[in-house]
Amino acid sequence: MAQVPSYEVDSYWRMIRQRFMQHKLAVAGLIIMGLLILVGIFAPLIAPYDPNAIIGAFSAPPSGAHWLGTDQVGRDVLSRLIYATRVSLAVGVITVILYVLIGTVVGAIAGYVGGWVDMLINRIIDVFMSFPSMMVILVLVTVLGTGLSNIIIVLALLGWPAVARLVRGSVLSLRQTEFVRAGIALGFSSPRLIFGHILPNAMGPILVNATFGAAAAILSESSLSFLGMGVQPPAASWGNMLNAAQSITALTTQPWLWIPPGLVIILSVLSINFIGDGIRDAMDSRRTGV
Amino acid sequence: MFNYIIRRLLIALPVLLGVTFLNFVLINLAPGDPVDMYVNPDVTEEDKQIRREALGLNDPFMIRYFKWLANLLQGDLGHSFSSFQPVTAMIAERIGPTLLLVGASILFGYLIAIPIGIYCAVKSGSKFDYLMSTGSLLGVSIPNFFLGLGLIYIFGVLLGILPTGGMNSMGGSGGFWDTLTHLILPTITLGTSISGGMIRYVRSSVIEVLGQEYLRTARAKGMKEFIVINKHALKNALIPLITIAGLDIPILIGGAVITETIFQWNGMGQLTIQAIFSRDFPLLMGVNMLAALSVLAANLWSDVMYAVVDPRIKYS
Amino acid sequence: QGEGAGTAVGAASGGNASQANQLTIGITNPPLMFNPIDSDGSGSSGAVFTYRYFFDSLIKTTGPLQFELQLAESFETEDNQTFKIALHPDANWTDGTPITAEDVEFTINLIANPKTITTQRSAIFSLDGLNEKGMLPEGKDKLESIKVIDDKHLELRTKTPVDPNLVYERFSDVLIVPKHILSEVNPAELNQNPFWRSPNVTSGPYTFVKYENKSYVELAANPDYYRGAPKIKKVFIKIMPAANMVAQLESGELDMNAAQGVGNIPATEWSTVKSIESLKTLEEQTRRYNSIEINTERFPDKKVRQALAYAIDRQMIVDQLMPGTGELQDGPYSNSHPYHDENILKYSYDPELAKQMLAEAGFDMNAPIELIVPTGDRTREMAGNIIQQNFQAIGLKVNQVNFDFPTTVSKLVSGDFDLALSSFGSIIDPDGPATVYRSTAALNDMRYNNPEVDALFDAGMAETDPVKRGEIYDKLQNLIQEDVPLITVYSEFNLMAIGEDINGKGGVVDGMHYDVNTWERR
Amino acid sequence: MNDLLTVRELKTNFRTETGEVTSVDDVSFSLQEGETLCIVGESGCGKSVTSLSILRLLGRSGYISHGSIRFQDKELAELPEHELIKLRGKDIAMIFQDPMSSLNPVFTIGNQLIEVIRMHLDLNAKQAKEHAITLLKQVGFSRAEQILGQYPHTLSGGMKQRVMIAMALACKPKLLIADEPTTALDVTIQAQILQLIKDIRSEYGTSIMLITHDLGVVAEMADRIIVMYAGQVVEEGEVFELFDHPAHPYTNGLMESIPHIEMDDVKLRSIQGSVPSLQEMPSGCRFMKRCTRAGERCHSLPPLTEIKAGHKVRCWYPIMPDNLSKIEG
Amino acid sequence: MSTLQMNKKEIITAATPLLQLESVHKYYSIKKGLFSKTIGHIKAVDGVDLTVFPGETVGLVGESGCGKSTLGRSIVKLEEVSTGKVLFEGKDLAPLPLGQMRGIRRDLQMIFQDPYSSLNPRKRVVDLMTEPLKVLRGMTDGEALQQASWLMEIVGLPLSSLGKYPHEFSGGQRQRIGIARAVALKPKLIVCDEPVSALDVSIQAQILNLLKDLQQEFNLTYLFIGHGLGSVKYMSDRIAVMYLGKIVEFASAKALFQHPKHPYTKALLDAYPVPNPHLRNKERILLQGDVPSPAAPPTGCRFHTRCPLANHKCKEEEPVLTNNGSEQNHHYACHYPLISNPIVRTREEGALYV
Ligand SMILES: Nc1ncnc2c1ncn2[C@@H]1O[C@H](COP(=O)(O)OP(=O)(O)OP(=O)(O)O)[C@@H](O)[C@H]1O
Ligand SMILES: Nc1ncnc2c1ncn2[C@@H]1O[C@H](COP(=O)(O)OP(=O)(O)OP(=O)(O)O)[C@@H](O)[C@H]1O
Ligand SMILES: [Mg+2]
Ligand SMILES: [Mg+2]
Repeated sequence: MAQVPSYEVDSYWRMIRQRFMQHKLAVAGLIIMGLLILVGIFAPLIAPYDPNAIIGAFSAPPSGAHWLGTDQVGRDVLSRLIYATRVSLAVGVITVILYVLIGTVVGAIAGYVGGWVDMLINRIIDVFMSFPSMMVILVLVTVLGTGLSNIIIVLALLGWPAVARLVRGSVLSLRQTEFVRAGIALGFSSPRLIFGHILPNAMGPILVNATFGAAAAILSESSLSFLGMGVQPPAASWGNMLNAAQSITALTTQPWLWIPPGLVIILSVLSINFIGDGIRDAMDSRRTGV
Repeated sequence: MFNYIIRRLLIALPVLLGVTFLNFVLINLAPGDPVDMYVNPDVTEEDKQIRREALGLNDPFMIRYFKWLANLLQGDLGHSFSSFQPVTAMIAERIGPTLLLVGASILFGYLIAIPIGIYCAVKSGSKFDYLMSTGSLLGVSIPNFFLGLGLIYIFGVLLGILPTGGMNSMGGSGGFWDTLTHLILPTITLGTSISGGMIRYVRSSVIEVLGQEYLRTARAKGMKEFIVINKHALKNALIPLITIAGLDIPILIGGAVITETIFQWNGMGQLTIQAIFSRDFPLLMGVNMLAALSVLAANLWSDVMYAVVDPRIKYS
Repeated sequence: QGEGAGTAVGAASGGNASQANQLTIGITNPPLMFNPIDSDGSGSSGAVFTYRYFFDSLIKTTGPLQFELQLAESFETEDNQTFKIALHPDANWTDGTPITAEDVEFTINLIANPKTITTQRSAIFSLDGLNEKGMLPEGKDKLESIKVIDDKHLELRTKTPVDPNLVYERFSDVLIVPKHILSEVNPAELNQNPFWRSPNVTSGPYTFVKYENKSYVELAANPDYYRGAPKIKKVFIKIMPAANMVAQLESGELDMNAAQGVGNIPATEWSTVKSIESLKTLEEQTRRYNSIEINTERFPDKKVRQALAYAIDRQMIVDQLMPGTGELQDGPYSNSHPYHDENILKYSYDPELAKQMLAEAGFDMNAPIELIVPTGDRTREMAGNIIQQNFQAIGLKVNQVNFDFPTTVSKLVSGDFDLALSSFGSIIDPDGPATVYRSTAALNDMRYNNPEVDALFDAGMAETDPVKRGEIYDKLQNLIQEDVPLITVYSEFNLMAIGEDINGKGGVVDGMHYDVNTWERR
Repeated sequence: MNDLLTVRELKTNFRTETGEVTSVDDVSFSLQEGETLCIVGESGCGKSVTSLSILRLLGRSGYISHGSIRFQDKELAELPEHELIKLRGKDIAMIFQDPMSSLNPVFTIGNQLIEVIRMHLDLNAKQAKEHAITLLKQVGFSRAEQILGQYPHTLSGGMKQRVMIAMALACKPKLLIADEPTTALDVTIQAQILQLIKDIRSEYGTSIMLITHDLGVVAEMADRIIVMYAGQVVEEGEVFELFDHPAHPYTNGLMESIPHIEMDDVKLRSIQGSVPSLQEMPSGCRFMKRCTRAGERCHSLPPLTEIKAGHKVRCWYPIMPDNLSKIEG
Repeated sequence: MSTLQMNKKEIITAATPLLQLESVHKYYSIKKGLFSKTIGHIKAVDGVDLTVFPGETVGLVGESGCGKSTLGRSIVKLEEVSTGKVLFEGKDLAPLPLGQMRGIRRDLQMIFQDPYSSLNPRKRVVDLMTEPLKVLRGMTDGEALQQASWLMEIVGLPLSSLGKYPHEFSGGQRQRIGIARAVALKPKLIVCDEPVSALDVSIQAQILNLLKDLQQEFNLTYLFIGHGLGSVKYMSDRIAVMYLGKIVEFASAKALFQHPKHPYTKALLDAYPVPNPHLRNKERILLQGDVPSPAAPPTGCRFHTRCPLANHKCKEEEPVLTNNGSEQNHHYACHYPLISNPIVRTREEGALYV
């Protein structure tokens, strides 16, 4: 019997990676997000001050001691910005992980099982999708109360139906493909087919949806915070730091209060969107032929 | 087709019922009693009781829901807890401004997005395409409120050429131009994010169509490139756009909350916020009900439009 | 530059000429309906500000213990129990019918009717013939203590003799509504009456024109106003978020802000506003203060409460968050209150003392404490942050939680809190704080119960001599201050900005409306 | 008979993500008036690109990098676009493999048919419609008027292909290029379409360039045949000559590897391996790796040489009549 | 060669059938209206009887949409049959719940038409090959890997292929993988649904030969579906011709091609272009029009709408599949079967087009 050669590592993913790497902006986005994540993780090491401690003059302009000045309560803006990274990224990442998990499982079940289960799930999805999101977010936040974990729950609650629908569609169409039929003919069990064969093939759109979803979640959180219904001070989030921009005085004479968080929001959302774009392009089946 | 619409409406009914019930549960779960809000020291506990009774808050939960449903069947959405006006009247007053803003924003967004999207697709890979694709992502990445405040600051405060908020100038006779000047900034704010997403959508949709064989047929027939793109490609590419356009409206009605707040545009969004902050249950029910209706209507619209514009689809 | 910047508005309304004769006022809270009988629900205080322009009361408070007659030509008592009122002979409703004693009687009876949903019941509580709930007793539809003498004359009688200032102050909130329009209305459905949405039969210096798109209220001068037709022909009351107010004051779109809680300029913006040349500005004290309510059931030990008070750097809050726009507050009577005791005990910042007192009281420093901060007032939110930091600095495990207003209220009402930041106001009469500190008071979220305090409130009410009352209330406020059921922190000024070219003066809660018919624009 | 179309040394390139590829490399042939020329070859050997090159319908990434295409007295490779447009659909018409996707789904048949008529012929709307009806009748629709108002998806594959043919015939073209017109169709429908094309040829005298990979169709239709392999012409000849005496090992292999119904229980001889990809084209004979006859010389590219009048082959070791294993007649 | 043929024939008559279809129907319902009422059926397979003996290859031909794939899929239970029996080794699979199919699936495999979509693009060949072995045969990783390597050799792929993904292969190579995977379980019957029609001409022969070789090596039985008559003939011992969900003729390959009895079979043969230019102008039946919709098949003989020989009987009475009493195994369903000399009708005589 012949020697079995050692295999090349996942050439599919290697190809995707190569394609992704060609997308310069996506790579830039990835680097920026990587840095932001590091900043989030190592916030306590990086941040010069306790983000909630009142340590300086109030609304002081940037100086050697406070590179981005202090806010209206005399806290170090840079430190708050660094800690806020944690909050905003957590909103983006955890929300998406939560709702992608829920949506994938529900969608896969609906698509694969079919029949009345599918019908029921579909109606539930309909109900959820019939709420215009911002309004429900507002109501839900009121019901559950503000705060980081509640914001995440609310956003996840509203995110899953879209993923479920997406996954359901993928499962329905993949179920008709010959390779799944081949799997059935080979006698594979349903869970094996769903999780081993169908879902990995639906990963592309899910991943893209998740990436854009993370960007949207960060935006939603900042919008909510802007309305005063997001993450609550003293905890800092980019959105609630931007609240300062609601004052003309800050807008005109204290740019250090709002330009940094504003830029960071735009930069991070843009980066994530670029990454999503890159993934979508890289996974585009017309280009990969897969 | 007619049957199809009827069928869709029938399916929509249980969904709507589910929506209203879920809404009712949610709203009633919210902490805060509409009557407790009268923190005027002069309002006694007895007064609160009278108010509670008058508002029907003393009934058990399910009874209140069924009462609400029964009234709904007669087209009555109840009276607001805070202004005591019929909810229908309050909504009627607000729906126009919101539709105006949303409509103008969609128009603005699409007017920008469609030509740019097409051009990007036709010249895909070019510098222009690259620039616009990047720019469009920026459009979707800027928070609405950030853009809105920036616009107010630049055009309202620094340059002073446009009003910073409201829907008409006071005392004036209103009129088209007056409304238009007030509409500009909010429309740009809301329209920018729409056009950002739209450019990408149009672009990929057109690129998709450009790869189709019937375009090669058209070229082989000796059609000019202009006709190939603007007749043969465009109609196909626009079909998904028409359906998307329908779906945009409810998203925007909700999404306009922030823009409405910033520009004091008194539409549905503002009404919602107001209803939430005053725990005005009937109003909130009404607003959400309308919003859900708009989503369902938009879905129906997009499916029906699909059938109307795409001859391949016929509903029976 | 204000004039020039307002081009968009100016152009649309036909140039600056007409602007000269109009006044635009910014408020933040949109009026919901213009019903003076049921007014002070959440968000509708914008209505109080607005309907004062077109509904008059008999008498009007224009400053601390200062009253001016409005619809009444005289409002007098000899025995502090029977009040004789003569109405202004020229006072007519805008439809031409005279304003009569019947209208006054009708208004009071409407408020007293147990079916009416009203916020005004306590304004008439001192009248004779009301039951213990302040309502008409079962079977009665009229108060017998009101005696209509003729069209323009009537008499009111109180249960017991009272300080007339109390009656004057209370009655300045009772705006007279037209009987001939409303007499047929079922009191239980009063609120639903469309009249309150476009009141077209009114008594004040201005008439209601329209409430456009819920974005502004347009008022026009009432040419037949009994105290002289207003000089400024139009008033616009424009609704907007506080942040926009400053921009619009600067651009000239606004002539003034309403202040007084319905159109405040945020403290952070005050220096910007002051620097605008086209405006004159005014800071005035209010009778409202922000304080930390302490749930006395969870902090029964007076010493602990005092320690908490010492722990807060209130001076810093005032200096940093409201430089020149607010002041330190001590005791239940606001600094501007005529009954405020200058020498009241002051809890100056002393963290060491606080720590020591807590140790002495044996307080468990590891017990988690929740500090509720209601959202919606930026300055208060920031103060909350500072207070939380102050508590943390002495080693307390204080966690700040923010809730929107309705949630905060329901937490407070149900007693589900440790500490909560909130604000209280008071009428000028020294009985005002009774609504907070009395053990049975509606706003006594702290569950504060000191029988001695209750007794002093009773005594104060029974006393009609202002000097003697002063003594009672001095004792009372010192007692409360020592108990600290709530820690008074700061009091913000009423911040007013008015166009330089306007002759007239805002300020003093509701007082500005009294002479608004004499205002003019240069 | 005259040469209607002469292609010389045609070379067509595509710019792709991974670099430039040459998909048609040095192709020369000519087509006479009234003649049917078949191009056969495996998938990807450049048949379609050759035909698309003639009308320069190569899309944005493709271009003719070398060679000349003479049609009558015009040089198509250099003709300005606006001139070329006048030719397309008028003098040279094309039909494509997949009738399902070759018709625009959102326009009616009438719209698409009349469009081309009015583009090239000086007819008013009414005349154009009449002409359209005539055309549809010609390709076998009895209820032509009704078809005009129908959308493509309501027609079967065979009907769509007939519509495509009607469209191609609209201006009585001198040359009809049919790129695998029957591949997507059933045999019974294929027979109908092939018959239709034959009819057209005899009726209009149109020259036909028929692209296919089905040797059966070739045998049925062709006057002359070009066999392509990996972008090059490997053999060219008159139909009987080529079938009776295939000279290129590839042609021969193709013929032997195709099972057909006239054949008794003979084992198929398959061609081993598969076509080299465009990116790694060998410099020598492109068929060498799969060829059983390959020898030393095959490392250099053989020229297309005439071994008999009208029979050309690109091979160093062509199969000559004496030693060739003939397929059964 | 001919001895083999002899042997096969003997086996066929002697053995009990491996697969026996009895009156198999597969209807898809067409839903419509307010409450998705079923208003009709697409009769994809409409009463098919068929026997397949061990070791033989039965071919199935017919125009697109006539129900070949549906029938094939019904046999391996990718579709539930509506009515009828699918007897595999004497056991009726039709009523079996999916759970109990597992064991049988080893013996019953399928090769799909499209080599591009029948392999999971996210899995490496090694996983594709070993997964069924591990799951269905309970092999260890090592055993499965050995088996997979051996199969690669058998189907003529280099061992290095195991580490690659499907998209790195050409169509022919992919089809080899698909075949290897079906064969890996050592099944008794393989349903081949047009295994070569997506492949290049020069590759088709490779795959057909591979299938033939494997058949000998593993003693496989094939149901070979195709619409290329050439390849079906090449592969099959017996051939069934389908038209609109029914089998219209079923005979040995030789008999069918030399003496077709059913006009449809004849028309199919005629329409098939023979790669021999000398035969190009032979006379033939040229069918008119398209296949009618399987939702509303014609009455009587389904072929009567396109049959040049049809008369009123064909319109009214449905012919049954029979060998008409002759001892030959040549079954056909026609009232007017073609006698030895085929009738000929040139196109001039009949309307050819719709
Ligand atoms: N737009 C393009 N970009 C890049 N390469 C292309 C393009 N079009 C065709 N090719 C390449 O050119 C070669 C020839 O393609 P062509 O379409 O002419 O083949 P064909 O002989 O018509 O095959 P088939 O029988 O599959 O139609 C192929 O390898 C193909 O990949
Ligand atoms: N899932 C399904 N739902 C409804 N109709 C179907 C379904 N699958 C197949 N059909 C219909 O059943 C009929 C037979 O289809 P089938 O795929 O078996 O044909 P086929 O003979 O294999 O054709 P081809 O040669 O094109 O593969 C067709 O009319 C088809 O449209
Ligand atoms: Mg081709
Ligand atoms: Mg099939």
